[in-house]
Amino acid sequence: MKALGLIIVALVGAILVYATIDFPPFGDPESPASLHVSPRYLEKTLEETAVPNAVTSVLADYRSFDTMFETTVIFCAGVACFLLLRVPRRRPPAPRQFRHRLTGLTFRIKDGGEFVLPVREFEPVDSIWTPYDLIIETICRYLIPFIQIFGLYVIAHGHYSPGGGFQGGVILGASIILLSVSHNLRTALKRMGEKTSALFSPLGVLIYTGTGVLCLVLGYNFLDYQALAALLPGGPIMARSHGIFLVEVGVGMAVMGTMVWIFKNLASRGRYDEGL
Amino acid sequence: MIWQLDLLILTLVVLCGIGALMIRDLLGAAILFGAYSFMMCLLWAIMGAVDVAFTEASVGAGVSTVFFIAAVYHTTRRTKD
Amino acid sequence: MEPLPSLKPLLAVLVSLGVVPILMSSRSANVREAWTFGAAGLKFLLVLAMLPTVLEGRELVCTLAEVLPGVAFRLRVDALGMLFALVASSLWIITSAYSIGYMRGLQEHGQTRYFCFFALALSATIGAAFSANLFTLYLFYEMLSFATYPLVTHHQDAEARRSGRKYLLYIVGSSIGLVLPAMIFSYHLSGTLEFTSQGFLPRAGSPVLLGVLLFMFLFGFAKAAVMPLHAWLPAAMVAPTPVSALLHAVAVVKVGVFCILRVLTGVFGLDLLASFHLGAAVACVAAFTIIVASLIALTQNELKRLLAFSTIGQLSYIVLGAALLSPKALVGGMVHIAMHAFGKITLFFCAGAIYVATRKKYLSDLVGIGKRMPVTMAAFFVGALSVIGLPPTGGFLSKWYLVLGTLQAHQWPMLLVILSSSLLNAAYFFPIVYRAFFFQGDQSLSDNTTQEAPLWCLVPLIITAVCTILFFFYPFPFLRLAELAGL
Amino acid sequence: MEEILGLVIARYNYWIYITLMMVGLYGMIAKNNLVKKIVGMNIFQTAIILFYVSIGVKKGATIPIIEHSHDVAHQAVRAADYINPLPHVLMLTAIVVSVATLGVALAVAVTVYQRHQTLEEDEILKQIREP
Amino acid sequence: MNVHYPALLVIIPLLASFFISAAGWLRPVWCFPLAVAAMAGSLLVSLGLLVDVLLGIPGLYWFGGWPPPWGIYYRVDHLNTLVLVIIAAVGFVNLMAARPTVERDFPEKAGPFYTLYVLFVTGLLGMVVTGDAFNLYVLLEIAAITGYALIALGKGRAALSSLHYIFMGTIGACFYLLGVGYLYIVTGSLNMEDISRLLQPLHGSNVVIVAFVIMMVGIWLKMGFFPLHAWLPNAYTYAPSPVSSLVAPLMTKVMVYVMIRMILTVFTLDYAFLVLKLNDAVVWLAVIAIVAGSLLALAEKDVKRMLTYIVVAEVGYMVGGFWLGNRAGFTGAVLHIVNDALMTFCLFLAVGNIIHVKGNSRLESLSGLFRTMPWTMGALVVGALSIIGVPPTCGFFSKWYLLLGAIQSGHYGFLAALLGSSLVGVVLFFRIFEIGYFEPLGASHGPAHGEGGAAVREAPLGMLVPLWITALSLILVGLYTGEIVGRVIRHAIPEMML
Repeated sequence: MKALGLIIVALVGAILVYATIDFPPFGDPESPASLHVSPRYLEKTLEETAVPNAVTSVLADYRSFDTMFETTVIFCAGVACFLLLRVPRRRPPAPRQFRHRLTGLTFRIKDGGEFVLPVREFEPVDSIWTPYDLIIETICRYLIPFIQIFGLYVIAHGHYSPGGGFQGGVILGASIILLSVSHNLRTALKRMGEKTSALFSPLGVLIYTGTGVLCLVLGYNFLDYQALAALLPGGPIMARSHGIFLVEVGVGMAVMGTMVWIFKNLASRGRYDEGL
Repeated sequence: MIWQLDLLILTLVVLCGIGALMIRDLLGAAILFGAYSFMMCLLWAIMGAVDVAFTEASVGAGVSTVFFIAAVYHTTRRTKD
Repeated sequence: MEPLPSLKPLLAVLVSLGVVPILMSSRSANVREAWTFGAAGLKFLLVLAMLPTVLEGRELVCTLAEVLPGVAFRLRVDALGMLFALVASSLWIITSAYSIGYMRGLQEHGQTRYFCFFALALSATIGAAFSANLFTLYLFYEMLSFATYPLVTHHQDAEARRSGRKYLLYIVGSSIGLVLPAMIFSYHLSGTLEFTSQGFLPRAGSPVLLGVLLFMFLFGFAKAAVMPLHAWLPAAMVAPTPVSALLHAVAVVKVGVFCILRVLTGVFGLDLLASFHLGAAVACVAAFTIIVASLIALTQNELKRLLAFSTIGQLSYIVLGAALLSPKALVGGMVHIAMHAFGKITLFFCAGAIYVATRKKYLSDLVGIGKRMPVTMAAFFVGALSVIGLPPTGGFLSKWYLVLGTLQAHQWPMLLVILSSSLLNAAYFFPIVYRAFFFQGDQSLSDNTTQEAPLWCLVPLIITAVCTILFFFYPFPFLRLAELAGL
Repeated sequence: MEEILGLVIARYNYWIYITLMMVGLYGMIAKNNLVKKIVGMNIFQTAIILFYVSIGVKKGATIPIIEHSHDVAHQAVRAADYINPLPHVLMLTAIVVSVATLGVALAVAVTVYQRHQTLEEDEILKQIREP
Repeated sequence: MNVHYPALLVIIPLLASFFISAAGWLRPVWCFPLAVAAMAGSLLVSLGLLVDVLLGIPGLYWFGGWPPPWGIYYRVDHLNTLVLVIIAAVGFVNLMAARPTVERDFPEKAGPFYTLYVLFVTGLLGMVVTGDAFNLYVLLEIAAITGYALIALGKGRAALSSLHYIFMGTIGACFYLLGVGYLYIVTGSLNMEDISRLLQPLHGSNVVIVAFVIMMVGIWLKMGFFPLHAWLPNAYTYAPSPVSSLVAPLMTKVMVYVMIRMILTVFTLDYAFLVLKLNDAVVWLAVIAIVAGSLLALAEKDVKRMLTYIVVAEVGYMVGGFWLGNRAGFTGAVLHIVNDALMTFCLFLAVGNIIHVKGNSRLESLSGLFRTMPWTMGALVVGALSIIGVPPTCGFFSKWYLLLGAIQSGHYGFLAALLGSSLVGVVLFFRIFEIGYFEPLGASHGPAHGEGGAAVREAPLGMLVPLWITALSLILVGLYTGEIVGRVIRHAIPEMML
């Protein structure tokens, strides 16, 4: 295998090097890539979409159709992980364990047994339970709200600065993941249940596609946000800007939901127990 | 663009990439892969691709690494190569 | 004259196809057989209804779809096709009756399947007879190959499996490996596949290429059992006797020679063959097959195998008739399709009847059987006369024309072949009959009581034997059709 | 010599992407451990992203966020002043695709581990061959 | 008729997939009807597009209202409309046939299964209809990721096979992406027609050559063109049967279409045939693919696995036919995309039925099947005859054109390979039929086993009806070949082809 790998690598590498000789020099402003299609995006983005961040305007308007599928890819991955990993809940419950929060005493309840002590002082644990680190737990607890606010900001401010639905969505998702890593998966599931995350991702993509369909219904082409001028204030140019925002929100929701969903399935092998 | 910095990061990227493949511990590989992604993100930021860098920072260095760790955590760290 | 558009040819093909679902779903054997008879009778009537038009020298045509540019899925009824269809459809009725007797007599399994595929095979045969172009012919040819496979392997035992493999290997292998490329090559050369009276291949082709094409067709249609691709036919004799009778004396093998006739007359055209001396080459192959097959037949001990080798020889007569490139010989060859069919089917019916009545199939066991089954053996004698080519049977007529043809074409060696082969035929048939009637066999056959096969078996073979004699006196429809086709 | 050196320096980023891509490809083909292969796959994908981002670079240009102010009317924008945004957009998509592929690949790898209790390919194949 | 058809084609199943996914959590019973509605919708739209194309109405759609090359556009023409109909039809019919298996084998995961199913079809439809090189990549990944997951759902080796598929598929897709990048770096455009226009003066460039080569390798990897087929047999064999009967007929064919589209629209025939002169080499590769696929199929003891090797051989047919570079070969290749999708679909459905009843598809478990599963085996026979190339099934006609193309261009190696693989097909399938027909040897012999004596244990009606629809369509498509070629494919052939 190694020899085969080396041969293939050498062959492909040689082909690529051969091509690179004819490349325009690195960073050349006169290269065809910089002259043909992209200038229009830079020159007209403010005029046509009122979005200064050209990346956002290209992403969510000029090539919004691509982005819709990109979001769908993420959604696919979420569904795929669920399909492959989630263990159906019909298996009989394993012996349950409960840990007293204050003393750390752990009770093990056999099958069919019932737990009679006051549940509030106890928490259900698995055999792989490890004690939390107080510092990490506390810092994360304070950090997470700020992370989430930042995530929302990134989504909302994508028009003017780097960022947008993806980045914001990932950050929001990461905040939940952080919660799960610093505490455990059960805590995270209390904040955002399986069903919620699983519904967030189709809902997000649906917002995206729905915006497009709305344009279609209003008599324009699919994803032609001009159509939204009939519903939103500010004329066709601003309508594009608003359309981009709508779409970014959809992307954010989808990405956030899916990231959390994939993580939950991966981190617990589909069992939704303690996780990492 | 400071070319010394550029060169340094480019070299680091390659090293991290090779390291992630070479190291005989999957958790280590995951961490090195995170480092690789982060270097990549720096590189792109230097090259002016701020959005890409931002995404890579959150996706590549963040979530991907977590996914790796989650997967390795539930399988095994052992590897023969 | 303009061909007449008509749906009749299509109906004639479809009538047996349409009956398949009914056969498959019917639970009662009587209902199933009634349907078979109905379909067979209807098919014969449909063919008969087209006969007057064809005898007037007109053609019926039915175009279904143009599947490839210049190539349509088209049926056309001309004299040659009519001749063949008449033989096949009339014999289907008789064989159906015989099948009932045979299958019930032996209590065979899977009778529904048997009748279904029989009907399918007949559809394919009539379709091949009425094909207007090489593509349609190929379609029905392949359909026939696959429809007969379950019939050949009807017994579903190890021997049937071996024979089935051989059958498929020869028939399908040659048709895909040789006919298909040859057909596409012809299409490539001429842009059409429609049979015409002068052939559609361009006159200007290179002789080597045309020769190769001709031989690809000749050997590709392996159903004609031209040597060396003949080994499937004796192997296929494991099938129940009615199958051997109808398919391996009439439908399948005759489709093979019919295809070769079509190719010689409709694709190449006799002029083209004559101008490149290709006819002589084909004639040589045919002559070789005739002689060698007859010689092999002499050595056989199993009755059905003997008949199989006899068939191989007789088929090549038909090929020879066309290859001689003289009008008389062509007529002889075409009439031989009909005459040999009736004669040979009689022989097969007899073989089957003997098997049903006595479970014997080796010649050595048949000594003295004439006393026990006099009617059967009498019919056998008539069939044998026809195959040898002696009056007063139809077989004499076709051989007469063939002999005339050789004289017309000044092919003295071929005359010799025909005559010597007839002698050989006599040499393997007459001893059977002679020993059956005049020798004393073993104990089981010698108790002097007449014990014929069931009536369902006996009546068909009497009918075919009578027909064989009748055609000597009234060969009109066949002869007329052959003359029309030979024009 | 000068020429070659010039070629090397002028396209430095391109050489690096080829190197990384080959590292990734080699990892995918030659490594035995499934997770290692997945790491290789990701390196392979990021290498392509690096290539695309390198296409977009323009010397003397700034990030593709157009300078604007709310009160002044739009002044003409010079495309040469800003880095080409199109490759960035494409690569956002590619990054997302790669993380999606990663998720699915890891999920499948976990499934494989659950079935075979190992991530080494040769051991798995051995298990399959001799059940 | 409706100007939005090209968009609706993709949007209907896409939207439906979100609702299916949500329904999986809220009202699981709605999943299947929603999926059916989605597939029916896109089938209707694709038929509408076919009618449009026949009437000569160009199906052009600018997404977001942006004109090319700035925006993404969809284009429906004579080349892809048939492929669209086939994808939608196979997706629809297979969905019907999938239900019994899905409900029996993984009932609690029906929601995500149907979601991915619909998304897979969406991805394929989008790939075929798009006019943007990068958009194609994204859709390719959608089809790929859903495909990976669906395949990994199978039992036993499925997960490992799927992982191999992920690696190979990712390499393939990335090579394609790299090729697009190379084209972008020299042209600055992503729109296929725009690239083609800008490429004209650049034909000598190393970059374009390498872009071409690397793209072709990527696409070949994805379609399982020998010797890059290693992932294909395992992945398709171990997948659950409703998945293999969806993925196996469609994925490879769509990739063949993508190859044709890239060469025709982006690189132009001039470049591929006259500048690079690769055609002879590729046809010989195809010959090797056909021979190797057929021989490997002969060595298999499992029907489904055997079929996967047939798929490998059939890919050789199409690639070879296209690279012959003449009208007949081109017609054969495009016709074979349609026909082969139908025939492999029919065969995989039949094998799916067998697996549903018998649990596996090994040769020895087929014994006596003609008696116990007559309908399934009947359809299998029709499919097999089509693969062998017996008229009037459609397989004959595409083979006809391919053979004609081989003769016209004088490529006798390809001719021999095609004929040889037909003969191998006869051997392959009659081996199956023999086992189904003869075995257990002699047990059926004798008067006791009359009609209806053997217990018929067929697949449920919901699986038989789709199977027979497909089997009959093989014959129907065969008889309408003249129409299909004359009214659609003929117009897709570029003028310069001889």
